[in-house]
Amino acid sequence: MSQEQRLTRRDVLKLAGLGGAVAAVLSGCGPTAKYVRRQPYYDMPEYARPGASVYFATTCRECPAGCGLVVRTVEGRAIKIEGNPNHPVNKGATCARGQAALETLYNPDRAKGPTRQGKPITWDEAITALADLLQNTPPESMAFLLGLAPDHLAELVYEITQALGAPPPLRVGALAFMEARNTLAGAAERVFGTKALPTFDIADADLVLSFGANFMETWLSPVYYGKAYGAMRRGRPGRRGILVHFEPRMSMTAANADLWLPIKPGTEGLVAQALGYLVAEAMGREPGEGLFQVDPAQIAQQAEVSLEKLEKVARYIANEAEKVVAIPGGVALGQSNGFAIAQAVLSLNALFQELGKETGVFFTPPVNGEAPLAPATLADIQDLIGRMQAGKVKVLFVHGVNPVYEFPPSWGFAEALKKVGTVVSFASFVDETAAQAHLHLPDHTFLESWGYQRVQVGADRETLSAFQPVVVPVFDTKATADVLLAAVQQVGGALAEAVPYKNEVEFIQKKVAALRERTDGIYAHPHPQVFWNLFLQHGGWWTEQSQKELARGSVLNVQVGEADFDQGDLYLVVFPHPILAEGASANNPWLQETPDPTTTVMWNTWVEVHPETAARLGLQNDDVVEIASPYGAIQAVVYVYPGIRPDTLAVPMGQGHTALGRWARGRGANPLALLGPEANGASDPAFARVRVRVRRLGTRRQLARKENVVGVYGDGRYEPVEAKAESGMKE
Amino acid sequence: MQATSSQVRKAVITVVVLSVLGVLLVAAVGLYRSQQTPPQPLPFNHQVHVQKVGLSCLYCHSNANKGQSAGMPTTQRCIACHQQIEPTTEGERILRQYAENEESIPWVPVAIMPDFVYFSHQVHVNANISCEQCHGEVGQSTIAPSLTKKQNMGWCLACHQNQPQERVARLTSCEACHK
Amino acid sequence: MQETTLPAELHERVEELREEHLLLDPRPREEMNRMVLEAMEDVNREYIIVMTILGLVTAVTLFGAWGYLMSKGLGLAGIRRPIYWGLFIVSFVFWIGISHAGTFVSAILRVFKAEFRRPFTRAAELMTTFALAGAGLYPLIHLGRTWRFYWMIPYPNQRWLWPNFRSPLVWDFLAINTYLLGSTMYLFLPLIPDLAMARDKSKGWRKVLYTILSFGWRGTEEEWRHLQKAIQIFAWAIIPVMFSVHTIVSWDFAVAMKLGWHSTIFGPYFIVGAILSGISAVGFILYMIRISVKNMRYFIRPEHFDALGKLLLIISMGWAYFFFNEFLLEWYGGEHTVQEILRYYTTGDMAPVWWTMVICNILIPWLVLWNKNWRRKPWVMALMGIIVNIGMYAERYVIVVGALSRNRIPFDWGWYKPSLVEISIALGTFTLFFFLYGLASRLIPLIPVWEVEEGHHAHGLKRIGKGVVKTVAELE
Amino acid sequence: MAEMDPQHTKWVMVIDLDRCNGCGACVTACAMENNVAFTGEEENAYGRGMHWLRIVRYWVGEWPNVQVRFMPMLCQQCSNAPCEPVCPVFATMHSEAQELNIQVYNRCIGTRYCANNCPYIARTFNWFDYEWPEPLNFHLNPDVTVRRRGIMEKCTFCIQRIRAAEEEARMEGRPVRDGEVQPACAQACPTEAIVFGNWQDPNSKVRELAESQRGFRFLEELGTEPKVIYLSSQKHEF
Repeated sequence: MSQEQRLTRRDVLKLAGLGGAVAAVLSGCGPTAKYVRRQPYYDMPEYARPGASVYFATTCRECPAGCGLVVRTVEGRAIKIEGNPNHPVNKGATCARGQAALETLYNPDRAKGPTRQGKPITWDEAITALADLLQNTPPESMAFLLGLAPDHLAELVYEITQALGAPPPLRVGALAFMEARNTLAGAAERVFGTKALPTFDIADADLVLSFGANFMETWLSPVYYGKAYGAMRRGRPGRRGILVHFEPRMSMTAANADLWLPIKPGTEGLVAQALGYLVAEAMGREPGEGLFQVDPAQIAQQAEVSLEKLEKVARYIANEAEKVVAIPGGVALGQSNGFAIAQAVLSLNALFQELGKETGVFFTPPVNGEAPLAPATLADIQDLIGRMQAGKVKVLFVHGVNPVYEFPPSWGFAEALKKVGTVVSFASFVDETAAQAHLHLPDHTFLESWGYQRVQVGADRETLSAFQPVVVPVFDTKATADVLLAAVQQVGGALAEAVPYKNEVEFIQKKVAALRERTDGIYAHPHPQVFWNLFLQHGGWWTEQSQKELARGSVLNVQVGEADFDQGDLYLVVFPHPILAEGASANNPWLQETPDPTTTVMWNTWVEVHPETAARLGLQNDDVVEIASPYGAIQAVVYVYPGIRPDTLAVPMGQGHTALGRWARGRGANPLALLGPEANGASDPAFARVRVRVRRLGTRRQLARKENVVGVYGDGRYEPVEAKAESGMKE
Repeated sequence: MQATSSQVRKAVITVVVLSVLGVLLVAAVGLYRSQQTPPQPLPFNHQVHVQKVGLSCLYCHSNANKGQSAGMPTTQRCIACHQQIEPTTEGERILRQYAENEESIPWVPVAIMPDFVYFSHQVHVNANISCEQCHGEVGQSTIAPSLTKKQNMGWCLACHQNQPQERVARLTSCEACHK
Repeated sequence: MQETTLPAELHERVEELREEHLLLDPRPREEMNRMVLEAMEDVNREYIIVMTILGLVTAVTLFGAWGYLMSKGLGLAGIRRPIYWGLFIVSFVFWIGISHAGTFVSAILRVFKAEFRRPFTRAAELMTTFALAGAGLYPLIHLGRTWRFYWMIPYPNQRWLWPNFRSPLVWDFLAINTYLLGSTMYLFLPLIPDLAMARDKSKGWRKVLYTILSFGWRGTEEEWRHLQKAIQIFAWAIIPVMFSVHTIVSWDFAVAMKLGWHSTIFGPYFIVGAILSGISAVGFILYMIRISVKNMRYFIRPEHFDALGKLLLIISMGWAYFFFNEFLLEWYGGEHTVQEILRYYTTGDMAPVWWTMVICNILIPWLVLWNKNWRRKPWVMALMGIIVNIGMYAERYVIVVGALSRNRIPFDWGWYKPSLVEISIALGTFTLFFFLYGLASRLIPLIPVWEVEEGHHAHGLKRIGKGVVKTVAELE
Repeated sequence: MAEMDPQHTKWVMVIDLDRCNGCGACVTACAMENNVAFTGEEENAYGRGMHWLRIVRYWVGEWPNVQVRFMPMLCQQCSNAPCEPVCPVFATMHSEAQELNIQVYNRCIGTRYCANNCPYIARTFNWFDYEWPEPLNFHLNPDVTVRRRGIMEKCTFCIQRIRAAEEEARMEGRPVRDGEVQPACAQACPTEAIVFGNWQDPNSKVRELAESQRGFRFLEELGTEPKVIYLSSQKHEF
């Protein structure tokens, strides 16, 4: 934007002509046009005053965790996102991704309005088209793909599908299966008898054993775990919780661990059992009584960890720790035997209970017992893809997920999509899927929309987290729920009777009506409107008192066995980018600009290579390499990474978009292209079983790092200042 | 000798004269430009509202004692009275137009605060400083006023430095005004 | 003066002494005037062409690039976090250094009555002025908002604000202006008699110009006495100014708490460096004048180069002393980051530059300048001028960029590569310098004729027994 | 204004490195609150990121016992700041009232001397005019100046928030409460590693934390008297 254009938008110009212009050029500070020009209202709402902030409570939808937000708005514009201090999940904190959500809202690359075959249409046309689809498509040949948020939409769509007799919506998402939600829930059912996502209560733990769970970055409910972690470390005077982490690479969680053991991929379960054995032994239990029947020494050797360290940990647990928590997650559950691993690790908690230790596994009680729709299993997805392939799917509705990008290509979704008669996308951006959709009816971003999210992890009480619009829609978008309901009414007849809601808000109000009877909430009011206002004002509904009760489990002596892997030289760890996660918000410039914690890389995809391996393969920092698996190949830039096993490579997700917008398109690579279609025993993808070959391409590309390469690797003569300070402290 | 010295004198004189003229010209243009009043969406007459009707400034610029910016009147604020008044002038007709289209009136503010300056009307109004003290006799003007006083840093200081220390900031520290 | 009848063997000796020493080879005032005027008025085609090229190149590489830089922002330069100062400051220090030549040669040598200075004092003083003009640009160029530079000037303003007199940059600003003013005056005073001479002998616009400049100088005893006094006063006064300027420039770095800069020895170190580069630059300029300007072979002779060579050798040793001193102490101190910085200089990425500095400033001068025959070869001295100045530029580069690229937080070390814009501006100041010098060479007498003549009067040959010796009459 | 404050404030920040997990929420929060420009991949690769707050990451030890240390690094608001004396135009100066290092953007002429003299490399420079393409500029904070090219900038301890709180307190005729002012980073921090408060308030949280054995000021030996106090992390060794 040239000086002139910028200046013509300044009121000053109108005022002082030349003088103004000169002043603008010379005053070093921002032209007011960089802010939005202040316009007098037509009729100012009584709460709004010029220059005064108005705060709205809502919920974050950047990931499904459902953190409560308070958004600061000034004169109708969202200025800053802050955490909702009263919210049970995040207690006032936010993650980087939540912070940058404003750039999702005000992103210049958002879909500007409804389109058919890429050509703009009016919303009336759009709704008619939609009604037509609902009416004239045989129900069984419809399919709905929904994201893990928001829940209210999922439930509405569920009702619609029920009324139509169509197959229920599938809730999918790369993050969902990288978190192996079904595996966790399944294992929890076996060990604790509850089929739900367990929450691990590390806040007052003395020792946390994390088996690959990257719970500080993106896993399930990062902000909750962040809070809990902080409390565990220094929340209790005199007691400092210890974190021991088992993972092939040094994730951000591993980076914060007191002890990080880079174990061989696939041996997590065995190590868990070995540890259990050692602890029990250290506490004077005879082998054979309800213990894992394993040989620690042999396992330690197999997992390539020092037995001595394991024993030390075991002894610490036995003698020092009162409360011990073992968390399975991340890459551990992505192993071919991930389900067994999950059970083994959860059983470890049960074992500790048995040994008289405290453990911390609890389940967030569903609001009024209504559990949200569980995410689809790999089997469901593959079945759908099969039907699409076979042309059995005439209409596919996609909302809240970007399958073309988020499903590994080896699943064949992209091809299958071409066989679908009509693809309807509700994405707010023109993402990879929307780009191929016949009908694109963009939804609002969450800061413009109504709704609620059922908190599944992190809250110690029933929590229904509310969305409300904090600003008027920026573009000509329409709430998907409203669009569907409008279409339903246009179809009319039985369908309209079965789905009798005028609009989204009415639907939500009906759903929350039941809560009006509840007296144990943070507020209660019989009158619907008042209750609704309270609901929005507080950013949702949750109970006054904590309902946390630690689950008791039974030790399962599962046969973990060996994990099997594909052909290839090196193990591959594909992990959600600590900042970008699965990459749905990759077009938020400040999210791209926020350095990754351990590598400090911005704006690109890197591949972590151990120095020895790099030396062996003749790789240097910033070399571009091709990583090939049996299923595909990607190109990434080498980052020589001291914190990874020499036999392992690691690549973050989140980049490699071919659409979405100017800041995401054509940037980096999407490692999902390397993954295969196998499942992990609980019908979540076994994304860790793939092995790869690397090839140097001879080209180089400088990674944007916050760090300085020389300074950090230098010649090792530099001890970190902080460590210096410590040693000073010890004296 | 004679010849040269006279040549010299000529040269020098012409240079001086020309430069003086140039300076004067620039100054004149600048002065003229700075006195222009900006085109307003409608010819608003402060005098009528203040002198005849006797409105206080706060009636329309209602935020002056509540927050940083005084604020421009909303269309509703205007129409509230004007719907009882038969539109006679051009301005009133335009106002009706805005009201019917439910549009806000894009007033062009004349007293612009540079965006690197932090200033709160609230503080000053509550310290019983009359609007005229800074904005001049806007109430007298029949057309949209131009900024009569030059509001620059020295102008702020000139007033503040003479205030009793315990009551009013002396603005000796930059962050008092600059954000 | 000389006797008419001289024994043959003595005659040869006299001849060679004359050949050798300008001051023993007097020519009538009139002739010298004519030679100098010829030199001034000889505006031939080559000259025009060269000057046009220089002018155009300067306009583009210096002012063009600068305008571009201002319009887009300093990002066009290669500087980055944490190396916030780059080629601009390097060039700034470099030119300030060059500017020390004139004052040193004419003021100090004048004060110490070094006779060989006489013919080229003005050439040196011109260097001072033009180098300062070049150097003065950089503090403006390197500003993020050049158009606000005047905030550094103390003047009453509506903001009720003064500059921060604690800041070395303000000291700089004042010191440089003082020096510029002083040295220009000092250049101008000895010029007056020559300008008057030119006035009387030229016509047309030149006459007008010289009339204005020569303030109606008539050359009376009175005037001469005043002039002599004035020059003496300035000669004494300008010396402390000269020292202060480069000391203050060195303080820009020395007062900072930046390791590698924070050194108490920087003041003298910089001054010696400045004189080193200045003197060597004089050698180069004299060579240029000698070959390019008419009649100059008479005025500028091997003896002058020889003298410069000796001076250069001594100063190079002085510089080496300070350099060694500075390096040794920092190294011996053993401070962690300083160690890292020195390592970076000697074996790190900065090594090529650092070693260039050592070789050009110490090794080569010491090897070459011992030899009288080489010293006496003008082209050798010209070469030395270039080499030493390369070395000194490297020195400033090492100090400014090198120190900045290593700091106390290894996480934030940096590397720096000059951008095209930066380089073009840096080169632009060189062309600017030569352009101005070229102009001056045709506008004002490059040789202070009266000073030379004075020398002639002061020197003669006297016969003692069988030998002939030079004599110096105490005119001054 | 500030001088009207009955009680003289001294804002300090405590960063508990044992809580900090390096997640980077503070970095983004800071940028969103303070209109910090993003500069893109190429510029960042050349070390021209505008982050006011960065998380310094160190590798300690050798494989397989390699460890990571995180250290959020920002302007330490030194009481005895090296950046202040060197600025020729008082663009960076000391606020007696709040004891902060103020950066007056509209006074800055861009000599960048302050940045050279800052041992914490806490300052960033506007190399160009950076853009927020419409409608991205909608979220720019009106309380914070948008900086133009050629200007130095740095962490301000979110002075706009401090000022707002102080004004409110004055209106209500009371001192600023502990925890009432929170800079964006402290507010976002999931692990509560960053705590902000008034040192003068004897029973403020920061005061309590700063008394910890683990407390140290970074590069204290330089005599800059930083107002950011770090609490070192002491990992358990197995």
